Amino acid sequence: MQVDLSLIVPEMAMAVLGLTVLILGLIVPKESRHGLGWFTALALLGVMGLVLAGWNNTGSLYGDLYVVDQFSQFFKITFLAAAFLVVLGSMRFVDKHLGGQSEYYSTLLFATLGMMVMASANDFMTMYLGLELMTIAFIILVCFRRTESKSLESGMKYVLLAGMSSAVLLYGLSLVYGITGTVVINEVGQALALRGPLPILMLGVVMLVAGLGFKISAVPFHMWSPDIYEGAPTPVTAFLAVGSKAASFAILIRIFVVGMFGISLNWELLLAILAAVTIIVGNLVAIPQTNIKRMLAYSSIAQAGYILVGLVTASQEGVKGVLFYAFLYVFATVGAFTVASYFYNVTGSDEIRDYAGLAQRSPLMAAVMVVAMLSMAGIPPLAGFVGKFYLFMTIVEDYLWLAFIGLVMSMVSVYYYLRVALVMYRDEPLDGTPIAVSAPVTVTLLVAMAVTLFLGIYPGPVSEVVNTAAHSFFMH
Amino acid sequence: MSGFPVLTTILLAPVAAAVIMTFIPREEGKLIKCVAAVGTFVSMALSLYVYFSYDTALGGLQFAEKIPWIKDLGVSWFLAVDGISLPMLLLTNLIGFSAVFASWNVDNRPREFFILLCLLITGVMGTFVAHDLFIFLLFYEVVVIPIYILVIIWGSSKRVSKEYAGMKLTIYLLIGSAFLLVGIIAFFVKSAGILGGPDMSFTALAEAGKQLSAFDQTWLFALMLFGFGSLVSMWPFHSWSPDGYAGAPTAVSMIHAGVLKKIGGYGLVKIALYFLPLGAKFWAPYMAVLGVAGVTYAAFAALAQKDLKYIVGYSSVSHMGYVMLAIGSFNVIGINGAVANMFAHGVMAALFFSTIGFIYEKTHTRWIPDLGGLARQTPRLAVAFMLAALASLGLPGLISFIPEFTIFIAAFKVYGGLAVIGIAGIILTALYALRAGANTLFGPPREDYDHLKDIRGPEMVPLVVLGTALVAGGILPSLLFDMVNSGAVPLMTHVENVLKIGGVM
Amino acid sequence: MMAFLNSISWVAVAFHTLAAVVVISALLVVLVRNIVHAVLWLAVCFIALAGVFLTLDADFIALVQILVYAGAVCIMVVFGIMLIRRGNMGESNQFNRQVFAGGGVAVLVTLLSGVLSFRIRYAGSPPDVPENTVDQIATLLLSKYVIPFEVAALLLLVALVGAIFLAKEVKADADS
Amino acid sequence: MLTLSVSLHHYLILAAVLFGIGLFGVLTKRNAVAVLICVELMLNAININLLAFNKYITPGDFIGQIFAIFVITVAAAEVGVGLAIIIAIYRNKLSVNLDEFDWLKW
Amino acid sequence: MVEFAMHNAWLVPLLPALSFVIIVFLTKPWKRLSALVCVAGMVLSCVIATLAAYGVFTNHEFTEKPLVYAVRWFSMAGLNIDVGVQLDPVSAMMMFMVTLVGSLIFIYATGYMEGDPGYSVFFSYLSLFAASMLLLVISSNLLQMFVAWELVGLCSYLLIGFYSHKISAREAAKKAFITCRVADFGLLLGLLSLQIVFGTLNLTELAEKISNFGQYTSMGILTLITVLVFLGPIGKSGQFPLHVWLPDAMEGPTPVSALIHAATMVVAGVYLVGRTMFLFTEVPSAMELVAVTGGFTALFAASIAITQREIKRILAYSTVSQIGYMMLALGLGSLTASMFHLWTHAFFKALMFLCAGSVLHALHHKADVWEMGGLIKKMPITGWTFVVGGLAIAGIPPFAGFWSKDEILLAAFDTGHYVLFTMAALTAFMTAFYMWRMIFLALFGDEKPENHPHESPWNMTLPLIGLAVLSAVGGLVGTPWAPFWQEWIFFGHPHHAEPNYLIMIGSVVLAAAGIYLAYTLYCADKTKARAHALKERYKFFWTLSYNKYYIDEIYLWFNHTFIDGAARLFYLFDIYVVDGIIVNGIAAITRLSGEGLRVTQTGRLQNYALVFFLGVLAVAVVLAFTGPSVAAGLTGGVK
Repeated sequence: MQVDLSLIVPEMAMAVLGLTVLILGLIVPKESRHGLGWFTALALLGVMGLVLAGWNNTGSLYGDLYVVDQFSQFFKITFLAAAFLVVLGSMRFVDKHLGGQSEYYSTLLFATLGMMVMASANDFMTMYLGLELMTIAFIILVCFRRTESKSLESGMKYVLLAGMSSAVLLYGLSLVYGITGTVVINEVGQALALRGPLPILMLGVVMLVAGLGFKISAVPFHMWSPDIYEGAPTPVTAFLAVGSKAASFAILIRIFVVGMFGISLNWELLLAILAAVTIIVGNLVAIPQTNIKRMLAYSSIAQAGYILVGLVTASQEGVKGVLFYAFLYVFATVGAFTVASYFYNVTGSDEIRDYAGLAQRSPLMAAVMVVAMLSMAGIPPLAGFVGKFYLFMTIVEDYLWLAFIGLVMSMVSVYYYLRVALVMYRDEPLDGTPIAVSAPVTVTLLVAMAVTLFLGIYPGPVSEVVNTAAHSFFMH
Repeated sequence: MSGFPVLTTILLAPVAAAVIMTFIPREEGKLIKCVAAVGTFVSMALSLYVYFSYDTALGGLQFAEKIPWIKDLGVSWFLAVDGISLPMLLLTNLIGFSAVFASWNVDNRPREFFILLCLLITGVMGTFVAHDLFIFLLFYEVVVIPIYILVIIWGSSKRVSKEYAGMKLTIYLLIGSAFLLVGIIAFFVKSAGILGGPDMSFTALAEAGKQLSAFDQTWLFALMLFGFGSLVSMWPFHSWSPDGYAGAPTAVSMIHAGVLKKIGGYGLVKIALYFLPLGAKFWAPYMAVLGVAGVTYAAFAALAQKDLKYIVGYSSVSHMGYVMLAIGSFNVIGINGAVANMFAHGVMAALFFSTIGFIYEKTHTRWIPDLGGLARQTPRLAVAFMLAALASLGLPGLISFIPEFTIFIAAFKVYGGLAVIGIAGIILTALYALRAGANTLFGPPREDYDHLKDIRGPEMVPLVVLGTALVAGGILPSLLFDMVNSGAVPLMTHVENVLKIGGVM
Repeated sequence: MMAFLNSISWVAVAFHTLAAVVVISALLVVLVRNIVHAVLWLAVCFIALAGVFLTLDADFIALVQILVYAGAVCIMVVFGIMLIRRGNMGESNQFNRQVFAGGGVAVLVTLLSGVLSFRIRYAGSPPDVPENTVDQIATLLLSKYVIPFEVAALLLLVALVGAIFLAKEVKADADS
Repeated sequence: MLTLSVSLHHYLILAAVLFGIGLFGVLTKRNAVAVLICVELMLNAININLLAFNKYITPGDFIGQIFAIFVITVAAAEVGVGLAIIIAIYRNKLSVNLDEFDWLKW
Repeated sequence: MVEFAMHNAWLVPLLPALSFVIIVFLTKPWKRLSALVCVAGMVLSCVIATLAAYGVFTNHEFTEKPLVYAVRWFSMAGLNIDVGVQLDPVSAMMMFMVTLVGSLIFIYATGYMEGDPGYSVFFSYLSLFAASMLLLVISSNLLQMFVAWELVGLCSYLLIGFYSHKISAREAAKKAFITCRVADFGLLLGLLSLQIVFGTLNLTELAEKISNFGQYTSMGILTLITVLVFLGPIGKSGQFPLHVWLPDAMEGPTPVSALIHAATMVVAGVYLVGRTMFLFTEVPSAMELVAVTGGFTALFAASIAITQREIKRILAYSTVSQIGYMMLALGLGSLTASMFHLWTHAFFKALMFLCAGSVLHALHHKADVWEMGGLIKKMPITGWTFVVGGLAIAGIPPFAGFWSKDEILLAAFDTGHYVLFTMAALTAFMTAFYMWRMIFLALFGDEKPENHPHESPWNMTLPLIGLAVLSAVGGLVGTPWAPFWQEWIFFGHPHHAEPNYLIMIGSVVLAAAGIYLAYTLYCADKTKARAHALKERYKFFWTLSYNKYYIDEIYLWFNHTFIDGAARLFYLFDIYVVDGIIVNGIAAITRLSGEGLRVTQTGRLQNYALVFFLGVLAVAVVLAFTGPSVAAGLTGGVK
């Protein structure tokens, strides 16, 4: 068996990096541990460079167990970008509220590695282990503020519910394995194309949908996410909302679009309904929220619904839409959460009403918040609009009702986004002192805003890349 | 000047001004205003140049610029003007320039105000010069958010709070646009199938539209009708409009009533009707009925108002009813009338709102029973007000008469009795316009207002610019109609050809 | 033939006995009121499960099961319980208010999966399992499944680091 | 004793029952530790499934067994982290009663 | 010179328009200069008009073939509208009359408006009015005419409301505009129909096409169109039932009343019907309508005028009545008589208004005739010119009114409309009576000690004299023995009525009787006891007449009840149903469902787990029912 290890250089680099950071934590004196953040961020950029350098170096390892194609490369870049932004945006937060820098950064790196594995995994085991690496890492990150009972409470909810959902997911995987006799997704697909939709297989599908639905927080498997998003340290929330969700979509796509393609008629409508319910519930419940993180949590539930739309038709266009949306979603979400986390740093509050007058205290933060939110709402000329355009293009022929629900609800979502804008722009600040934004956070915010705008105004280049990625996925 | 991207320049001038403003310290209010004025002036001057150098005899798309933009959606940066979009572009610039001066006394966070205003103006202009559906959409919704922020910060709360008004306006229009978006996406996907590849240019989409079945055209048009209709405040989807205007600051009311609303009418003509003639044919009678209902209903409602902005708000709903009626009459005269009336109403409504803005600024009230006799104290303001009021009631010699006449011809020819109900709206219009004018300007002057200063200096600009347009358009309607007709005739020729074929698929 | 039948019945007897133990001890885990007792029943359950695994020709897994679950996990849990000092262990494992709803849902899920499991078809009785599973598993783990294997290793590392970080006493100055 | 035969279905049903019991515990126990161990029960049920399929569907292949090893590994890690969290939270709140942890809601 | 004037008649409206622009933008701060610009513009345009009119009158062919200069105003596919100048005897006469009377009144106004703060503004309005009126007169196209028609309405509005600080003036102005708007609605519909049916609004082309209208439309439609067109004149010329605005219009400064609400604008309706005679004559029923409306209005207004006390109000009702005469003549098919009366009426009515203005000027706007008296002694010029006007309107030969009124009575009699004839004759009697009632009460009798009248300055008296002369001799252009007028202005072919001496004498007798009656009641009888006795005896009729038959009140009630009521209703509907129930309702449902769903998020993780598994079951159910073959599979259909 020829194994071309050059394909997994980025993953290896990540593993080494994670260990390095862990060890550095032991060596570096406590006072200069905040430098670990810079180190991590730069290292992440380096890894991203490795992925980019290997963009065309595609292939599979161990007989299709591990596939490196542009699809997975794209996801990896997405994760790395998210991790980079989160690290950059959270350094101050980590120093001030969390402590344990080396543990924090290395866990974050391992979570990223887990996501990368998920993106490339082509069999249930690798997938599952990637998923669990990511989940365990996130569980730790979520309760990283171990003196804060909210953080711990969310950690406990997460660990128990995640364990339960993993069990369900595994049950589903075991059933699919039992029916097809294989755990490699290509082979599953071939087997299923022959055997058709057996009832027991459909039970497996149900469990898979539930297990993965949990990860992407699709309604009705979403209940955990607002609580965890609220309780977790804000940078972690950002990464959780972005990375975990995107990575889960990566395996969702692989399992359903490749593995279950043969029986797609049986689950298309199910996914459509799930997407619709998710969009509706997420947006509706976001309306009465008063805590910004909780509001963003519900909004990210709705966002998952939108991404799910791209899966409904199991087509290349749909995958392309998912990839594009997942990418832009990273920047909008990280932007919004970074503002929230930095704001918390300064004021110690996550309540929306405390954002009063932010536009005057820090125009940049307010602008990024608005841009990020409006992008999520799909208002042109921001990236979210183009993303939604791609997504809904795929379903408008067969699932017109879903397009209606999606787009109308996205306009409803503007209601609660604008309430934040209202508070930030209209109200006079109680405490008028300007907020000085630190350099790394400024970089994060500017990158988030710039990419969100750029993708909205000139999505051409990225859409072509995404097209290649989706194409590679289907060539496979 | 051939080859020079004049349309892009027009679009970018206010953006450039906005960018410059971000670097001006916020205390330099005067400088900020001047930069905004220069930016919008450049746009206005260039669009006047384009307007008068457009060859109406030749017609079609001119000043086109096309750069490929998003390959897989077939999008290109395709800007061009024709006889329908050019008047709208000019209108935007006239109003935009005036709006800067109507806001000359904004002293609360002027930098943010003028930046948003410039962005708003750019957004509106963009919809009119875009010849690519995607670019159109980009600009179409981009305007909503600046408006919201402008309303909530610089607006005013009367019957409803400005927050409510702003939110209602925003959400209402966005939900309308959601339906529109569904329609557009569905249409685009179908067209890509017909054309064998994605292409978002209007021309290509119109070709694709030719081959859509009547059924598809009908439901797609219904979606667009709802989307554009709610923007144009078609009855009964109008209720955002009076509240929205009442809450908004002067400049926003001007731009919103003056041009933003027109995007709806423009979209109906230039997109919905152009792409989906069979659908339009099916819905035309309904549009006419809704138009007439809007005219009458809103005119009556305006009659019951005591707040000046509400009067104009309802009046603009009423006037847009004529536009709907005109489009519904589904002939070339009607289209001419619709576009021309949008231009006319834009100028008039903007002048109206700027005047009301000044009145409010000076007297701190818009409540008619609290006003009266202002003609003595502020004669120039009174002239502006009367000009606007008279234009509103369709006085010949001012810009709105001929367009209305044209609409009446078109509608009366097609709908007879129904049109008569609509035309009767001119009586009601006269009633409320004159009541408002008389009760505000005439009657015994009030002592409280004796100290008021009449508008002067920069404040005169809206009156001069818009007033000139009002009178010039009234005396020389061919200035407007030659242009509009050069756009309407090819459009309706296309439509009639399609009707002859009757939908291939 | 007789021997064959005998061998079958031995496996069957073993299976049914072990299955009964598994189910009963699992039920007791859920039902007993003392959490310490529950952990003890859990250990019983795990050991019985190891037996079930043996009937499935998975001797290595059975071993792992005993080592990891019955040994490590259970002891870890007991330690955990000890750390969480409670006065009265007798009422430490109560039901919450949604016991009937939870029971209903659990029964429905069980029925659903149980009934549907009956529908699965497979080709006759299984052939013999190769001897010496440990060797083969080891080879596979270090060749074909090396990536998940490494990931699992990292996972354990992360869990370890994290568990230590979370469980250690927080120094007074760690938080402002 | 002829009635006492054993087939794939037996294992699957045992797995389903065990899964159901675990689930019941997860849904209804008040003690966080109890919930954690019930999750372990659910995971064990899956191992039965995996090994049964390994024997009956893919004999000679070790997919199911290897999968089961991974599941056990992950489960152990999860228990470790879970207990750490429970200890930490107990330190903070002096309780492991799940009904009391609802600051995060709505 | 004449040639130039004829071919450049567009200058006639343009010059006052220029004056308007100059005053507004340049000379507004300088009162005298503004007045000068205004008067100069008018006089110049009068010169051109006179020359042009001379040209037309010396050239016969223009009657049959009007001189038309037109340019395209705007055009689009299927709709082309011209603007232009159409010169024929009718428009030339009108142009001449308007500029002439206008010039005189403008001069008068320079004196009358002395000291008013809005002096310049007033003259700018006057110029604008003159421009609009002349534009109306020379229009070659009905749409152009409509434009001017509305513009004169606007000027009328502005000038009635000139004393804008007075609420009565404000309301009167509004009333005038709205009333006319109602009528113009009809006219506009008529024009639209004409454009749609005949494809043109050019007068000459329409005349041609309507003469064989059968190709285009049916009689029914044409009748409808004609009636609609006639609605416009009913409003603008103050015919029953839309006459209500005209008496109120007297709130404007007196020169305005003289110019706009007596001599020129209010006869625009008559002029319009005259211009579209080709249309009306095709529709006999419409002609009847015109005649009846005119005849009735004449009598009706006269019956109101006899009890009014305010001097300008009496004149206003008289105007309504006299225009009714003109309409009557048109309805009888006699364009000649109608235009003739229009011509003479312009002079004597303008004169009387100016006289009234002079009186008011002297008495500081004390308007009640009962409070005047003996003014002729202190204000001889005003007084005697007033008397000339009175004689003219009463129809005493050889003053102008006699000839034109006679022509109308003759037309009624000749066409066999005896009822209308009787009404017209009765009106003539009443006219003489109430006019002289006013003259006797105001000018003769005893002087009131509280009044300190004085003669007006030269720039007011001069126009009075000029108009008096015109009122005296203006009718001589159309005597039965020298029918110049009848040779020039006619519809179809010249109409040479034989002089009917019976009618002539009869009308003189009626007029004389009216004057005598007024004399006995109001002049000879110093105590006015008999007048009071009469009033008491016919209290009911007096009240009815004095209160203008309560028509205003009826309109007011209608307006308040129905229009404002509907407005209120629509508004409430908008707020509470469209906005309240539907829009805000949907918003509220959205918000509430958000709140409702939010509550499901209890914070208990086991609730979440429960929901999760309920979700699993739900998904299973959904999958069972949505997949194409799963439902069958679940029931055992598939292997």
